[in-house]
Amino acid sequence: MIQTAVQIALWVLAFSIALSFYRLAKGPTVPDRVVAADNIATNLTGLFALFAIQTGEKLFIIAVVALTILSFVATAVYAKFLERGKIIE
Amino acid sequence: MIWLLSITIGFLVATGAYLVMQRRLLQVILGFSLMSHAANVMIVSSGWVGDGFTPIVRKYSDVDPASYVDPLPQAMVLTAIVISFAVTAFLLVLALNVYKRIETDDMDQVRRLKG
Amino acid sequence: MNAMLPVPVILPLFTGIIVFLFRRSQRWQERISLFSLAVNLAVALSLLNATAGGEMFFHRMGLWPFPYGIILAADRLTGTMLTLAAAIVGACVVFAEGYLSKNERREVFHPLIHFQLMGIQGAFLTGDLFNLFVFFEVMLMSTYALLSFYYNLDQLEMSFKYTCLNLIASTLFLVGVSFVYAQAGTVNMADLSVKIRELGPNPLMLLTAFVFLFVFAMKAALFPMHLWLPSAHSISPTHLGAILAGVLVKVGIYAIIRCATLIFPQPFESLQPVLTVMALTTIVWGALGTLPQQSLKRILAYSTINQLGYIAFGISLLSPLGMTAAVFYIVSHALLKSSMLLGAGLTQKLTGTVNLDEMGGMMQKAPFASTFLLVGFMSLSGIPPLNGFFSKFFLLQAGFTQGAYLVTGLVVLMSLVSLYYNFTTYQRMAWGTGGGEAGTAPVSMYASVGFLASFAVIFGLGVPWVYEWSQLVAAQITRPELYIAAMRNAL
Amino acid sequence: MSEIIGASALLIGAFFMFVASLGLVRLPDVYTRMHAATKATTFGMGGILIATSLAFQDAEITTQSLLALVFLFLTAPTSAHLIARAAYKNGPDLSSRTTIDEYGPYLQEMKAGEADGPSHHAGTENSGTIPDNR
Amino acid sequence: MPLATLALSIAMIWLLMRGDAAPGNFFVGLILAFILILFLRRTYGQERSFRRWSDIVRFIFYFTWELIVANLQVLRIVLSPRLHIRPGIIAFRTECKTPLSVTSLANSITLTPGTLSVDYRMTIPPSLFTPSISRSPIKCARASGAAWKNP
Amino acid sequence: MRSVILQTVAPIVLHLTLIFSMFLLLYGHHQPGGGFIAGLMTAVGLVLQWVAFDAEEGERRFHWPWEKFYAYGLGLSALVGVLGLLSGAYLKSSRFELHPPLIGEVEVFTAFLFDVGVYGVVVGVTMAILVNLCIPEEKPEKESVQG
Repeated sequence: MIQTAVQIALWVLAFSIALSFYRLAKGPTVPDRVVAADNIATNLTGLFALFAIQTGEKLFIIAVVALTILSFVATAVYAKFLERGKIIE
Repeated sequence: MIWLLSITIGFLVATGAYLVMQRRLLQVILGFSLMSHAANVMIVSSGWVGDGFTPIVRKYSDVDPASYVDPLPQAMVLTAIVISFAVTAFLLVLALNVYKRIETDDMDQVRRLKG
Repeated sequence: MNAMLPVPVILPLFTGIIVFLFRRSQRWQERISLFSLAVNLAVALSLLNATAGGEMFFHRMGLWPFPYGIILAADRLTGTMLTLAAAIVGACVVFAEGYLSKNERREVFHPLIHFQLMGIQGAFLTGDLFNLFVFFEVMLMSTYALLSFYYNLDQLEMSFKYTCLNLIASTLFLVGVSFVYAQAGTVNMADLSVKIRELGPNPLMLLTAFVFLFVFAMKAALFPMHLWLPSAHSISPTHLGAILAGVLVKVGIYAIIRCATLIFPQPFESLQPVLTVMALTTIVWGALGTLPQQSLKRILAYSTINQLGYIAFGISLLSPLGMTAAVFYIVSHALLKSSMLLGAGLTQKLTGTVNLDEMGGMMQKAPFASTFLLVGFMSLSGIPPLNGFFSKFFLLQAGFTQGAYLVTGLVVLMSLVSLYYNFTTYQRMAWGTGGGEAGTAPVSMYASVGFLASFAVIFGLGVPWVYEWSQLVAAQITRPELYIAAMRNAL
Repeated sequence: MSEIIGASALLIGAFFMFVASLGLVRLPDVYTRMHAATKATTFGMGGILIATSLAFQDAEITTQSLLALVFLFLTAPTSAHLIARAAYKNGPDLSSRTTIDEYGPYLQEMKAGEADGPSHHAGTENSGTIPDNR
Repeated sequence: MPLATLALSIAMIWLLMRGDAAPGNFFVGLILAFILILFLRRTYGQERSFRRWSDIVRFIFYFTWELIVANLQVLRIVLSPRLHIRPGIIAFRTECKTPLSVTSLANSITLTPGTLSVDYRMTIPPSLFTPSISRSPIKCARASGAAWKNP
Repeated sequence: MRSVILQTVAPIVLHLTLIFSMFLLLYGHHQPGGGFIAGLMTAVGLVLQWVAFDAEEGERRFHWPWEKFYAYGLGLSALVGVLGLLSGAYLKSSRFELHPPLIGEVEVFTAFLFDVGVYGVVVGVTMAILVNLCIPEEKPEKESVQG
C-alpha cells in the first residue's frame, strides 16, 4: 500500500523536478532561477524522505534535516548576493 | 543505474572541461570542482552500487553481508571530497587575492596588466 | 622497527602543529623546527640502516586485517628516499633561516614546510595506492601555499597555474584509482600486483597504467607536463625551489618506479616506448631550453628537466641495470641540484639578482659561493671525478648493454649540449664583468650549501659503495615477489 | 489504518509539490510564482514528512521529521522574503496584470531619505499610489 | 527568553533529535545547552519576549487552517485553465514592533492565503509590504494583520 | 540592506544547527556521521550569521580564535593516533565504558576523540577562511627579490 504510494510519489516528484528545471533554464530573470533552484532543493528533500520510506533506512531522515538547513543557507546567500552584489557586507 | 551514472559523469566532465577553458578564474575553479566531483562519482561507481544496502552493520540485523554495497570506495570518496574541498578553498583564496590586486579575475586582463 | 614506521609521518605533523602554536616566538619556532628535523634525519638514517640487509618492514595502522586499512611499508628504496628527503629538507630549512630576513612570514613557513615533509615522507612510506594519493595531496597543498609565499602577483599566477595542473593530475589519479578498484577490487600495492598479474594483459589495464604514468609524469615534470617547473623554480623562494627540484619531483619518479616494478610490471612493458619517448623529449627539451635563459634559476630549472629525462630514461629500460643507474642518478641529482639551487639563492642574497649578466665576476666577489656552484656545474656537465659523470656513465652503460644504441647515442649528444650550457653559464657568472658589490650572508647558508655540495665530491670519490647500494636497491625493487612475500609474511 | 492515512498524506504531499512546480511554470512573474512555490512546497513537505513518521512508527523518526518540519516552516518563508526583496530591488519586473504597487514609492522615499540624511517618515501611510491598469 | 528556559528548550530539542527520552539523554542535552550558551553568550541581546501558551496553541490551530485554505487557493489558481489573478503589492499597518513579533507575523503571512512578505518598515507607522496574488485577499490580509496584537 | 526577518531567524537557525551538528558528532561509533559533517554543519550555521549581520557584527558576536580551533583539533586527532600506538598500532581505536553520574552508561571509543579533532579542524579552517576573506586586510606588499 504505502510502497505503491511511494512509487507514485517518486514519479510525481521527478516530474515536478523536471518542471522546475524548465523554469531554471528559461526563467527570464535571475530571481526566477533562484526560486526554481530552491524548489528543486525542496523537492530533493522530499525525494530523500521517500527513499527513507522505500528502503526503511533511517539515515535519510537525518539527510532531510541537513538538506533543509543547507538549502536555506544557500538561498539566503544567493538572495543576499542578488541584492547587493556581495554576500557579506 | 550504471547508465545513469555514466551519463552523470560524462555531463559533469563535459561541463567542467568547458568551464576550465574560460578566462575567468571563478569559472575555472568551478570547472575544476565539477571535474573532481565526476572523479568521485566514478570511484563510487567502481564499487558495486546497484540495489545494495547502505553499508552500515547494525546489531540484530539479518541482512546477508553479500548484499551490502562495497564500503571501501565510499570511504575513499569521503577523503577525496575533503581534499577537493580544501583545494577549492585554497584556489578561491588565491583568486580573491588576484582580484584584490588588480580588480579583475579575467586571466587575459591579468596578463595584460602584468605586461 | 615496525613500530617506528609511522614516526616519519607523525613527527612532522606534530612539529607542524607545535610550531604553529609557537608562531609568536620565532626563536622557539626555529629551535623546535631544527630539533625535529634532526630527529627526523636520525630516524631516516636508522631506517636506512635497518633496511640495508634486505629486510622489509610493515606497519598496519589501526591493526585492520590485511588488504584493508592503511599500510606503511619500507624497503631499501624507501629508506634511501626518506634519508634524501630528510637531509635535503633539513638543509633547506637551515638555509631559509638565513635567506628569509626577520619577520618575513615565517609563522607560516615553518608549519607548512613540516606538513610538506609529512606528505613527502608519507608518500615514500605508504603501501597502498589511495594513501599515496592522500599523501600527495598533503604534500601538494602545502606546496601550493608555499609557492605563493610572498603573495605577489607573479607568485599568485604561478601558484594558480601549478594548482590547476596538479588538480587535473589529482582528478586523473582518482580516475585511475577507480579503474584499478573496479578491476582488481583492492588498492593495496602488493595485493594489486598479484591481482593484476592474475588478470593478465588487457586494454583497460593498459589504459589504467597509462593514466598513472601521466599523473606521476606531471609530478615528475616529464615532457608533456613539464611546463610548470621553470616558473615554479624561479619565482618561488629559493629554498622551496631546492625542495621542489631535490625532493618533490623525485616523489613523482618514485611513484613511477613503484608502478613500473611493483604494481603494473606487465602493462609497463607495453608502455615502454611511450616512456622512452617521453624521457628523450624531456632530455632534449630541457637541454635546449637552457640556451636562451638569462636567469641562473631558470637555467637550473631547465637543467632539472633535462636530468629528470635522464632518470626517466634509466627507468624506461625496465631492467635491473637501468634501474640501478636510475637510482644512482636520483641520489646524486637530488643532492646536487638542491645544493645548486641553494647556491643560486646564496648568490642572489649576495648580489641581489639572479640575472647572469648582472652578476659578473663572482669568483672574486664571492669565492665560496662560486666554488660551490663550480663543483655543481662541473658535476652536472659530467667532469670525471665528480658524481655527475658516474651517473651518466652508468646510464649510458645500461643503455648500450641493452642494445638501445640509437636512443643512447641521442643521450650522449644531449650530454654534450649540457656540457656546453653548463660551462657558458658558469663562465658568464663567475668570470664575466659588470655587476655591483657583493653583500654578506649568514654562515648557516654557506654551511647548508656546502653540506649538500660536498656530496658531489664524496659520491664521486666513493662511487663503488654508492653503486653497490644502488645495485642492492635495484635488485630488491625489480623482484616484486620479494615485496609481496614479505608483506604476506608480516601481516 | 495508519497505512492508509500515511499513503494518502504521501500522495497529497507529492501532489502539492507538483502543484508548486506547475505554478512555477504557469504563473506570470516572480512574486506570484513564489506564492505557489513557498506555500505549496511547505505543505507538500509537511504531508510527506507526516507520511514518513507514520510509515516508520518510530519515536526517533517521528521526532526528527517533526524537527525537519519545524525547520522548514521557519526557513521557507524567510527565504521567500529574501528572494522577493532581492528580486524587487533587482528591477521590479512586475507582470502586466499587477494592479497596485505600494512598495516602489516606499523604496524611492528611502533612497531620497538616505540622500537627504535621516529623517522621520511620519504620515507615509497612504503614500502608496494606485497606478492605472497597466 | 531567560537563559534557563533557553537551556531547557535546547535540552528538549536534543531529546527530540535523539528520539529517546531517557534521563541520561536529557542530562547530556543540558550539558550541551550549557556549552552552547557559553559559546553563544555574546549573541544574546536584551530583547526576549514570550507569548502566553494558550495564545500559541490557538494560533497554531488557526494557522494550520489558514495554511490548508492557502494551499487550496493556490491549487485553484494554478489548475484553472485561465489565470484568475490580479496581483499587487500593498502596504498594511501592523502593531508589531519587536523584531520577533514582526518576524513571526511576516513568516506566517507568507504561508497564509494570498500574501507574501517583501519588506518591513520599522519607521512610523510600522507596516509590512506584501505582494498579494488576487485582489480579494488584500482585505483578508488586512483583516488577519489586524488580528495580530502586539505580544 | 539588512533584513529584520533574517536577523531574527538566523540565531534560531544557528541554535538548531549547532544542536544538530552535536547530534551528528555524537551519533555513535556504529553509525555514520562524525566530525567532518558535523563541522561543516556548524560552519554553515555560522556562515549564516555572517550573511545576516555584517562582517564586523559577526566578528563581534563570534570572537573565537579560529586558528586555535584547527591547531588543537589537528593535535588532538594526531594524539589519539599515538594513543593507539600504545595499544598496538597507530590509529588503533580502543573502547571504554564510562559510568558518569546522572547520564548512565556511555560507550566511548578513542575514535570519537579523533572525530572531535576533525570537527575542530573543519570548523576552524572554514571559519578562518571566511573571516580572512571578508575582512580585507591591507598588508603592505612585500616584493621578494626575484629572478
